[in-house]
Amino acid sequence: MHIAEGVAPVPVAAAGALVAAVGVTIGLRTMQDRQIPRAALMSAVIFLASLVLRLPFGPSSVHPLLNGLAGLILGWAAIPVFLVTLFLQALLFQYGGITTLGINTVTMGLPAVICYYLFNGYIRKKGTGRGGFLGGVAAGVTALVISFVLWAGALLLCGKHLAVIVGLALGPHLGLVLIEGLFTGFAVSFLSRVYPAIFEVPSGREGNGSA
Amino acid sequence: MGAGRVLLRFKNIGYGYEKDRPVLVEAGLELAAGERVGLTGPIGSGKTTLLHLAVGLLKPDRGTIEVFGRERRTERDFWEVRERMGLLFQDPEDQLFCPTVLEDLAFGPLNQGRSREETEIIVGETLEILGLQGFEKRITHHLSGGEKRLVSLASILTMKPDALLLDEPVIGLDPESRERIRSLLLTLPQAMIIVSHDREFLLSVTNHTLALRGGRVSPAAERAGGDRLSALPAREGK
Amino acid sequence: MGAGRVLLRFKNIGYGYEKDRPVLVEAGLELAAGERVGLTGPIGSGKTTLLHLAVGLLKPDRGTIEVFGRERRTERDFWEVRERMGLLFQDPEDQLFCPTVLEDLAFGPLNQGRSREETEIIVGETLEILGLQGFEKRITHHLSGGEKRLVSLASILTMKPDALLLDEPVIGLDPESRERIRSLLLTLPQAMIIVSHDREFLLSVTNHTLALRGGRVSPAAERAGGDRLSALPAREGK
Amino acid sequence: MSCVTHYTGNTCVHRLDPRTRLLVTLGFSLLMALSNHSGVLCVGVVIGMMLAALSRLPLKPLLKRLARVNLFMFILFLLVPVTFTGRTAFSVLSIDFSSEGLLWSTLITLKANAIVLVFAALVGTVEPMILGHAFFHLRVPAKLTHLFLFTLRYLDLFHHQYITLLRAMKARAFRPRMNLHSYRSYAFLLAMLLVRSLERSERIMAAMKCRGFKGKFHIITHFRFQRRDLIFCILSLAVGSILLGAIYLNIWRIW
Repeated sequence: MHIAEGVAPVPVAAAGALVAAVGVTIGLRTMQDRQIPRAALMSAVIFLASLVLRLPFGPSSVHPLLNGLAGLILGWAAIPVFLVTLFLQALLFQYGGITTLGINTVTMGLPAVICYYLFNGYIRKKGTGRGGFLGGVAAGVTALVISFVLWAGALLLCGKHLAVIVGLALGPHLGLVLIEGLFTGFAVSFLSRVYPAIFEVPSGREGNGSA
Repeated sequence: MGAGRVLLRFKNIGYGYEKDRPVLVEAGLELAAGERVGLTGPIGSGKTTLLHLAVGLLKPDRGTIEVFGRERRTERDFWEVRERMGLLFQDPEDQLFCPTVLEDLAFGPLNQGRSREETEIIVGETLEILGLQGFEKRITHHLSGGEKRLVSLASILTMKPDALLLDEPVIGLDPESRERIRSLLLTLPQAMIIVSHDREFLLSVTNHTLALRGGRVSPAAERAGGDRLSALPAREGK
Repeated sequence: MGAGRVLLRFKNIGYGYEKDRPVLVEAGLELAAGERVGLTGPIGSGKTTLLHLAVGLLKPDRGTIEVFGRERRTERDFWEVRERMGLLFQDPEDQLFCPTVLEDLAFGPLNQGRSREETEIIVGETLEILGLQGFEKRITHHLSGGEKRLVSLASILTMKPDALLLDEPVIGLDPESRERIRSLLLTLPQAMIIVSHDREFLLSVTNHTLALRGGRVSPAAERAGGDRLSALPAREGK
Repeated sequence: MSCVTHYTGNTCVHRLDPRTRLLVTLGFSLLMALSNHSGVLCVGVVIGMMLAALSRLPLKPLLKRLARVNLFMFILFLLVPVTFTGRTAFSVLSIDFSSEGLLWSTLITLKANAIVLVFAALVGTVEPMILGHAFFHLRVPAKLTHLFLFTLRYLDLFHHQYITLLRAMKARAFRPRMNLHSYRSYAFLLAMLLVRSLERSERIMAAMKCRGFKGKFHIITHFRFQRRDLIFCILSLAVGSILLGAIYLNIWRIW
């Protein structure tokens, strides 16, 4: 779910870049130097998943977006992480592009942060039981839905006639919501049983990082 | 036990990860039912490669692979092979990926299409055989090194395989865990190929040892060397 | 070489990752200048833990740690220790985190407060000693396994440490790289503790070997056991 | 096997300073994004093709890259002219294709291809790690640069772990299907990688501490701005101004 190179007119691209810049700044503020390796290794895994993880879906396959999961683990740092991830995708595979980097970062990163505020606390409290799975499903679904809305909104700003594309994308994304939710649910259920500390999001203010 | 029908036969296998650097050149090997074959060789000589070829995780550049009486070429050919031949990875960390022991042990049987009830019975039985009763709910990631090795072995045994391929099953283990695995292997009925660079261990659990060197398999070269140990093979099949 | 002043002294060290399961119980150890101590023991016996305690990455539950003539307790106490005692991690991937070899080798000296010019000279010299001339611009993660190990050793040597703690320096290496590291270690003047479960290797590079078992360090237990190898110690210091 | 690749080579483009290449690419993309001028966009595509030829981009990967962009453009061509209200250019099966819609789709396609070509030729030819260094010298925030560099550093390692774990799953008769069991297994696989990556990040932090890290990164790299970079900059500025001029004066419009 990204906006391709060249599609966004300058005002839309600029607005996207501006919002992304604010998000990235906050994300970097909450991250101390000593927490960079942690965030980066997470971003490596998340990027890799978007690249090679292929979930069977009908005759074809889909890859999970994982921004709900990323938000739960990274908090605000998810925004700079998605900036890096999306830049790499543009650089290596031409998913998205540099003129739409800002918009795409917002589309992916903002839902992640929202999921962090909505579900991180719940998962830390109730993660070990069924709560982990349910919280994960909720995060996966919420993130995907918000991402879709942001994406559709941005696309409509790029041109009203692009509504067709949004309409066409709606169907498959209903299926995707289900898969993303299940996948995130299973992943969160694993993590809260095996390594609950992963959901303790370090923030610049309280972080002592004495790893 | 006696040499039964041939379960696995490699003929003139050639394989290289890179074009100009073949790891295996004309490698040949046979495993018959009831047999326990040890395989040694220096690091990088292709021991692990050979095991991965046997279950189709790698495809040979040359030569033929026959498993369970049929030649196997395509990915689809190997689906059946993988359901009947258990491969133990060298590093349990590469093999165990589920949160709990129960889930990891159930992974294979569920892939084979068994029902949940049946799977849980098999898991319980297997844990008992391995002396791991009550491990179902343990978090795999938190087990000790020796326990991980046992659980990864258990995760293969729950598939009730006809043959086992074991890659360095005792490397890095303390003497106690090592002895536990050794005596367990001696009680298992399956034919097996055991890769190890530990000659003493191999001699105590296998019928005969092969060596992989220069990309070829040659019989018993190692056995001639270790004179002190050559008295042991009589213990086989105990 | 002869036993010099004591660089590192562990007294009655107790440590556990979890409350009820101590890894180390009353562990004691000494390293004197010029000495090369080998340390063996099965997986999970606490070898790596001991090395990490020595540089303050872990803090002991009980006991005292004396390094370079002073008792060390706080994080700040260990800052000086870390600048003078080089720890080689078991997995070079953990140690080589910079994009290029030059940056990785310069990381330590720059943190020590050396100037860029001085650092570059040291890096050049170190690469030459290790036979890695011209490696400066190589991308770290594209190096081969053996090269990674050599570079991670180099990244410690550029800090010009007084003592070295080496965690499995030859594990997983091919015979050639292994021999290269072995002969390099023999030329280094630093006192060192080498952790390895490879007895032959330890015997060829260390003065004496200690074993870690049941959370305690006991001298030379291993050496007595392996009769075939007991003739070897004469080779040490070759 | 590496999943982090770039277009290697030793052409005059490869020898340019990465910083200049990055800045010129940014400027060029902005110019293309700004213009809805058919002539300028065509010139842009030609410049892109020239740079791609100059840096000898390997054809197959380049076509794959272009195909990914143009697949979307193809969909635009199919859909947008139908929904765009305006003069009818032609009809197929009594479906009207508006000429405004066709024009709009054409402009977007030209734009996208021009930017992608220049991006691939100028930035795609930089070793990604070196690109990180260039960011550093271009005052991209240090934390962001380090985030980028650390990510790159560990991608291949995790890719390798992923392949190994997936192999072990296959060896236990795992076959991906569209069912809960498959999704759960893949989710566990990913979560396992995340746990490993977190533990590794702690070991890396320990290794950094051991080498005297006290919370501040030092950087030791050099780029040399040479005469060829100066020439390239002047050339780019000249071409840029001419194109801007053409947009401003509204000349050279093709349609």
